[in-house]
Amino acid sequence: MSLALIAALPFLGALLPGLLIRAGRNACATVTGLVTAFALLGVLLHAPAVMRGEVVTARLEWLPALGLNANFFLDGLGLLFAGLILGIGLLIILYARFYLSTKDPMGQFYTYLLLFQGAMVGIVLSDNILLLLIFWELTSLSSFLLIGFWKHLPEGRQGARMALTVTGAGGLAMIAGMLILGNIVGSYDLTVILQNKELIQGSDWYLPALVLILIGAFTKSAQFPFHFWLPHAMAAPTPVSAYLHSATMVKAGLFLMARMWPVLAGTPEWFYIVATTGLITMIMAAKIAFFKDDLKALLAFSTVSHLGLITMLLGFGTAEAATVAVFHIINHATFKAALFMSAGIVDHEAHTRDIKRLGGLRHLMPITFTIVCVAALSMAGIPPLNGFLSKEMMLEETVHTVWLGNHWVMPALATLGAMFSVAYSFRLIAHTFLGPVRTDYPSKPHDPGFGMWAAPAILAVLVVAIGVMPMTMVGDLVRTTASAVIGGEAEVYISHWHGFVPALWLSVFAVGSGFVLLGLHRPFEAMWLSTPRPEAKAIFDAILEPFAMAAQAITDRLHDGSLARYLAVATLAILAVGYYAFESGVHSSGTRTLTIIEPVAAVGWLLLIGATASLFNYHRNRLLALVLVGVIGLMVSVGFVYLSAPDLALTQISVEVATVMLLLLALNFLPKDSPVESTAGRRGRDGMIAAAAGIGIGALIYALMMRDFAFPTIADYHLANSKPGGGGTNVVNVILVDFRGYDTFGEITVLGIAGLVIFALVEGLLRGGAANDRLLAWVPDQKRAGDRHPLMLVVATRMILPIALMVGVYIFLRGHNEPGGGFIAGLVVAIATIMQYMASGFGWAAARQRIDYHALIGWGVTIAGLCGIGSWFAARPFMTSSFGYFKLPFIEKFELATAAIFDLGVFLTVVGAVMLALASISRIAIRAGETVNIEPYDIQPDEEQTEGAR
Amino acid sequence: MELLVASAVGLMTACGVYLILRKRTFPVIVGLAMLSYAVNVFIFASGRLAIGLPAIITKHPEGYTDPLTQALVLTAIVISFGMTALIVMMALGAFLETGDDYIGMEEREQPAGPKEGAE
Amino acid sequence: MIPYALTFAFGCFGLSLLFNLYRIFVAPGVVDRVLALDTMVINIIALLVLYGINTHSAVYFEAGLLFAMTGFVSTVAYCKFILRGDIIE
Amino acid sequence: MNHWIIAPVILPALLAPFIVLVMRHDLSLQRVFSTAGTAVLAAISLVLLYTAANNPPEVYYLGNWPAPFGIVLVLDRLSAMMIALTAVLALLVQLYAIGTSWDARGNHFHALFQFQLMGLCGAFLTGDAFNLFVFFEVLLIASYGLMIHGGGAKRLKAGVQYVAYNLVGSTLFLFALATIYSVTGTLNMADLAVKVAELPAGDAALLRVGAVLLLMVFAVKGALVPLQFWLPATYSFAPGPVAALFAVMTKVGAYAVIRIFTLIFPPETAATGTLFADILLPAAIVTLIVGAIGVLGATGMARLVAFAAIGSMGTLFIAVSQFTPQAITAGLYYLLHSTFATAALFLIVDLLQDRRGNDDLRIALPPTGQHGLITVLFFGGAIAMAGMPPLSGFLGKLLVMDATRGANMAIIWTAILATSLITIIGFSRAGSQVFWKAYATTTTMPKPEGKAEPLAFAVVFALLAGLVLLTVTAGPVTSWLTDTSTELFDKTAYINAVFTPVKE
Amino acid sequence: MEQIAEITISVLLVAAGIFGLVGSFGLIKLPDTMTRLHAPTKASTLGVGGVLLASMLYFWIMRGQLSWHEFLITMFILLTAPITANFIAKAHMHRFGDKNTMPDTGTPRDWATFEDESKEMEPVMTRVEPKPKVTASDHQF
Amino acid sequence: MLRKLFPHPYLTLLLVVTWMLLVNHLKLGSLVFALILGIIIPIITAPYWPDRPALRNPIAIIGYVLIVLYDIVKSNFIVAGIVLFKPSSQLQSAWVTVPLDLRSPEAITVLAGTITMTPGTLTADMSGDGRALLVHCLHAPDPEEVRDEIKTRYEARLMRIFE
Ligand code: NA
Ligand code: NA
Repeated sequence: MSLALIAALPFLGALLPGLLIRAGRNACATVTGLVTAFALLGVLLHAPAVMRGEVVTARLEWLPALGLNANFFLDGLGLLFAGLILGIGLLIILYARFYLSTKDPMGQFYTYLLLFQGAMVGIVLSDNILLLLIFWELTSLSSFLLIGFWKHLPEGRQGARMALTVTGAGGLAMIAGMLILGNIVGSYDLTVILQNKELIQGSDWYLPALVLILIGAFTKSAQFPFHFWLPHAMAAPTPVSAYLHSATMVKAGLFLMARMWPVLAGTPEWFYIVATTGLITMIMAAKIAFFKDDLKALLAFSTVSHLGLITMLLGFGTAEAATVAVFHIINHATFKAALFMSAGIVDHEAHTRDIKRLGGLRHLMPITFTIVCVAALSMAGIPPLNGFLSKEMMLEETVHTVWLGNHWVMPALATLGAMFSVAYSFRLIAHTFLGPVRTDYPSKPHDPGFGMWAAPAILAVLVVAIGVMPMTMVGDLVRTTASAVIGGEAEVYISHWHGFVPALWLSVFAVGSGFVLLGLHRPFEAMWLSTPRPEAKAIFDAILEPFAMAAQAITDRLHDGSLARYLAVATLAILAVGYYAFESGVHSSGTRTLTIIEPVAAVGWLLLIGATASLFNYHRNRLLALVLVGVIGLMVSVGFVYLSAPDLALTQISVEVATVMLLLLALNFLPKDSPVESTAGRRGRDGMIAAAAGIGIGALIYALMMRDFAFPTIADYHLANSKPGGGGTNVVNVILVDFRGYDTFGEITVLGIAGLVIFALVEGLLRGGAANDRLLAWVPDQKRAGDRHPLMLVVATRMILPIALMVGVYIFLRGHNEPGGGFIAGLVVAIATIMQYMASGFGWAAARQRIDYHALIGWGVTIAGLCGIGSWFAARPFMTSSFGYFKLPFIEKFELATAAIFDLGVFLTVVGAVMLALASISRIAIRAGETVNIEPYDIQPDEEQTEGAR
Repeated sequence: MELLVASAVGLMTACGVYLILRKRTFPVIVGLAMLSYAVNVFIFASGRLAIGLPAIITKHPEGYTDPLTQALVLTAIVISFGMTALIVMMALGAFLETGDDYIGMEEREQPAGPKEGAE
Repeated sequence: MIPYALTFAFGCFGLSLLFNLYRIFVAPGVVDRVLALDTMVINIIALLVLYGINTHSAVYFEAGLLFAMTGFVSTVAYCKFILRGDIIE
Repeated sequence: MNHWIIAPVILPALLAPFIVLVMRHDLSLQRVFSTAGTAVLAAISLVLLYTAANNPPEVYYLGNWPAPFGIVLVLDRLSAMMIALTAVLALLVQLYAIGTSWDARGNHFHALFQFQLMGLCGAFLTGDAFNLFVFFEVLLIASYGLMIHGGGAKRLKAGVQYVAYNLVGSTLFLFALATIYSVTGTLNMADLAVKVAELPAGDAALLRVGAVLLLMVFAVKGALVPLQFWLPATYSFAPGPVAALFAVMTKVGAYAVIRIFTLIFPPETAATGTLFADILLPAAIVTLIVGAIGVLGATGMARLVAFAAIGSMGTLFIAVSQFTPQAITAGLYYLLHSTFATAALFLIVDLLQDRRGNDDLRIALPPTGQHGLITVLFFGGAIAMAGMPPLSGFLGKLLVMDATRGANMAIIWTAILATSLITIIGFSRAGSQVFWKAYATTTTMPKPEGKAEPLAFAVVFALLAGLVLLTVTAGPVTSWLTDTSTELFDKTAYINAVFTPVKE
Repeated sequence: MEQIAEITISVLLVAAGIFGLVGSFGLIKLPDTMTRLHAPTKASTLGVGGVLLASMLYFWIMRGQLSWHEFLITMFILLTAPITANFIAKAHMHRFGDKNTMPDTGTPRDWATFEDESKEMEPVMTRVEPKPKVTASDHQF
Repeated sequence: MLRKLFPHPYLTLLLVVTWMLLVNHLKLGSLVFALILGIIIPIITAPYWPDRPALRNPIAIIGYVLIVLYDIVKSNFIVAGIVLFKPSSQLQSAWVTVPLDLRSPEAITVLAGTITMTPGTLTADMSGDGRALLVHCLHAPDPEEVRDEIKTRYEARLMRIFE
């Protein structure tokens, strides 16, 4: 079976339990087990080859640009871990089937479990460190799901988050480390990296890479000071704890250290960081475990302690120590998984895991007691069990290790750790199972069914078997694995008796003093309890909560909804980069001479400046502000006329009027004044920002105007080709409808969209809700004069409207050759129509002539678009214009250009958009209680007074 | 003349920027309109100033001003008209929905004290 | 002769504009300012036409026509706003 | 000349008014035609993608005017990719809107949607700087309409802010364009590339000002700090499907930066040099940090996703700021990823919000209909967004990190990894609060019925499936993107294509 | 002929200038809004009218091209000036006017501007009250 | 039918003239086009001008226009004199009520416009029933005289034209 398939199997299989849960819990568990068994089978089929020293590989190209490929390989180390993961996984699946209650969503559980299993298998099979990283992070994610499985428990959620945070953070550090490693070697393939020890250890980046990778490993393996998450992960269901925290996830860190051992180990940096961390972890965790009353917490800290032990062994950097480490990994997996499952059984049966509430279970649960006894004695290092073998070998290694020139520190401290280990192991047995049977168990315990104790029993048998005949059971496995770890041939010799070596004395001492320690548990516990000590969760929360609060405070402060501040920041940023760009560049001063200032122009300037200054001053009076905007718009238009831009002037003035109209219409409902709300300081600050912006923009345009630039502008072409190529003498208009007609197409689309959005907006406002209620209760906030529709205006409009429409047609038609065009014509017609509305009211006018403004917009955009498409039929690109001169009898020659059709589209869209906006605002007014008159004017002089009401 | 145009553009920009930094929708919209005036003149002036030389082809030209910048300004004017119309209506809609015309979402600073209120 | 007359007329209307500006700065209320704006439009139309004479160009008259139209409409709109609030009721 | 090039603009541009004209009052018809239109657009975009992949840049001369005097459209790999991305996303989002009846909560949804597509496609295709402005405006105004679709006080207020902020951006765009035109005398992007490369030294400062102002404009669109302020409220108050569509809007900013600053102002330009990288990189890093902090500090789910979107723009801009083919490849891959991831999350949050009544993280509410399903979807989306394995976000980040080895490696990597952690914490806190704590508030399981909305869920699944696909096919995709960024840095090909004489 | 035209044009221009100036001067010199309203609406019309006439003559006689656009502008201004004045006066009366200082209308009704909302409800105007709840489809413009 | 085609024949005429003035040349093509517009536009705007005002004596308009033009010129001189030379303290402005005999809205509008354009007077408002005009005088020592002049010089003539 291909390694890729083995790695993929759990992921593919993860779908099944979720789907099959409807077929029942047994089916669900069976299929999960089958998937795992199948994967295990796949691994085992490769076992003979691996044991022969071969390396099985599978390569799959994935992301070659990055060097990330789905490359897998299976050597001794991978085989051991894959076996552990899948083998123990199988047992856990069996156990969980009986452990989980009917209320728990079992399908979900098995899905998560398989995802986790797949991630773990992936880690140990990866031949690409980037791929390994992916699986690495996947274990963090899937364990997050597993730990938080009981979603209703706050401890579960918090424990899951803590585990994810810590291991996730470690994973991220490891990403950096791995990338650096790949960078040094030039490949992310493990097999390549593992052959470059000198290159890596000689690199300047060795230490950063080492530290970053170790952070990843230590967090995952719960090494000091990252150990705190592990006990909190115990909020998970016991099968999870048993799986994650004995055999798999926590061992991923060990796996990684073992995997990278050939290229990272052997340096002083490695030794002091890894060995010291392992040693500290071992002692500290063992001590804590001794004082824990929760069975699972005790086991959790004992796990941390044993992981420290293994870490320390790997840290020694010698082949012998590494071999011992491998052996202890096997041993620990067997006894610890058995213990976890047994603890789960006790919890399941007695409904408590508190040692203080237990005791005497030996009589009630003999099978469980036997299993625990075997496993715990192994953990304590009592011969002939497997734990004894590896622990003694470990002690032996410490004896040969010099730490900062000191020969006794290592063995002494390791023995101390072993002592605590003995103590908590015995306590586990004694305080839970020995002593008298109690009457106050939360639930009357008894041994569970076979299904539940089978798995730990199998492991207990293994503990004994390996202990009794280690070389037969695991000799080859340890050798193969250790060879893979050290990258050479490992020598394995496991024996119960080495003679009277120092390790034996240390071991004896540890057991003895462990006994004593257990006897003194009560006084020590009193001391322990009275000593203040950091609580992991409190510290974690103390770090994370303020951080989260600060994040919230920063975010809320930064994005507080104050547009004024947003825009102030934006303005300052823009000014800053603009200034920086200018200052850091070369600028030659202006080459042009100033155009002379005619007095009239100066007066116009004065008016513009004066009106703008007044706007600063009076902007709070909103009506006045609009009058001033009118003045400014007028002066800008006049400026355009003066500076040879008649089209601009026409457009600007009509747009300005239309804008002011809309603003007036809106102002009717809005407050008429803007109150003073900013402090003087803030106004001053805003004034400074505004002044800076004004100076910046003014200086920029001045510099631009004063300089002749190197290149001729493309406008020369437009001037030359406007008449011959575009058929019009008004170059600006020809640019608009021809050279850059596509821009204009976009521009009228904008207008059309504006109309549609306004309509949709008003439709929404009037559909009901706060706005509608507010309108229904509307009371005008200013005194209203009588005579809504003064007679004089109505009568005058009857003349002005037709004339204005005619002017509109005129401006439309002449646009191609003289100032004008569809847009201005559209606005003229729109303004003329507004005049009619002002005279007799919108409602009155609309009732007399129903115009579908939507259709105007729709047709406008469509006509413009179709006009552009038309040129396809002449095999020309979109918007290719053509024009011709025609002569009809009796009538002078005239020009017809397709651009005029386009301009018609522009015209219709403009009229439609403006009218739709007015119509919308008028609907708001009608909802606010405004009435529609039936006569064009209020005053009826031709009506007989006696007639009275009609 | 260039000085006049540049200073006018600068002042209109400054006025626009000052107004968009206010707290109510209406002055902000007026400020945006001012900014659009300013930028229109800016674009126009970036094609240089010419007096009495409109870009209308004649038989005996003394020269023409840059027609392209004018066309760009026209496009810009139209677009900003559409945008202004839209934001006016949105501001009105927001006012009708919420009952106030603050442009800030949460911002409700206390009005300035009587001393500062006297402008 | 005409150039002098033109210059004189330019001067007069230019000065007129300054008077309008004064009225926009200093006025008892918005109505006077609307009046000033309306007058300003008239003066500007005159200036435009003078300008057309000066440059012998007839291109600017459309602008004059449109200024007259928009000036009228906006004055009415401002007044209608003061009178009724809604200008197109 | 290949008329298909303009089809992505013309099709929605004519379909939208057709919808307004013919079927304004018939939502079912609108749905049929609009969806069909988007589907056809997607099909065309795939054809264009295929064409672009096998040909040098192809140019469409609008009005048959030669470059640089008229407006040209340029179809190259990048523009084809962006259009295809837009079309595919749009189709999914539209189906979601139909599936949840979002499109019925206001008028003109489909017409505005088509106009939005017109604007996006136009912006991606154009080879003219001013035309880019015009189509920015088209896409913006359509987005204003879509943003306030459905109305409501908060949405309107946020909408006003969004519009106001972007109007300032549009004004800035014009200042920048006028400056650049004044200095170079041209608007055609290929012509600009030629002129800028030959610019006399004395003109440099003014051109630099124009160019950085342009950069700031795109920074507004791309939500680069300190111009990101408009985004959180806009995206979180916009209707779910609209926010999802907006996932591609920020990318318009990134696209424009990539296009303009590789074609016109590449780092070897004498006048501008590394000016833009010097500004972009620090801003991008801060953007990443602000986004991550926002994810951790957000009090609402939609806001959280909005900040995640900001953060993703930071990552993207870090890649872009390198201005190397390798980094642009990484950036483009991340762009594809973050578009789908952001869209998926906004839709998921919309599903949640719709059932839960709100998205406030501070309130624990019991599970609602389809709670479990939404939980799974959220978990997938969060993994993608936070850049956790195995989804494309992780690959994207690896690519970006791999491409940023160099002088600023330490700070860039630290920023990316540290913010990843913060983002993970933020997502896990929010997710466990909303999805897990729900079980603590009640003992009864949610009623399975509720709103079914199978189409909506299918769309979300499709988006997540897209991410999976992007992950699985990362090899071919990055190889395609490598060719794309190679093409970007080979500006002579682009310039030659534009200046090929018009064939009659 | 040319000489006469030149003199005519010049006189027209000077007169127009003076009237225009007087109109705007009146705007700042006269004491209250109502009197100020007289100055521009009259003087300015002749001012601008004179300029327009001069322009017509100028282009006709001096340049040989008769342009009627000026005539149109003049007509337009003459047509609209009274309306403008009327509206400004009404606006002023509404904002600052005192009903009691106005002369009597001599008819049963008050001046139109002063007729307030309640009067407006009287029989002269029949108003179409909108339905209290208008559904969306009623107002499809 | 003819009424539908030419809702306001005078308006048609006015528009044709306006168009010819706009295009600024007298060619057949333009005239044809002017006629087309002159017919179409009044039809479009007809709904806003429902009734056709009676013009009893169109020829009399010419005389009226001449008188008014003369008065406008005269009024300008008078107003200019007042503005320039009369101190504000001596200004005797006054409100005058002008009762109306005219009933046609068009006629009243013309009268009101005339008042505004002529010596020192300005139509400020109308009574609610349209039976009186409110006229403001810039300088009117004798308001009665102003009212009488308006009634005799303008209103009487307009009565002849319109009614
Ligand atoms: Na064309
Ligand atoms: Na006027």
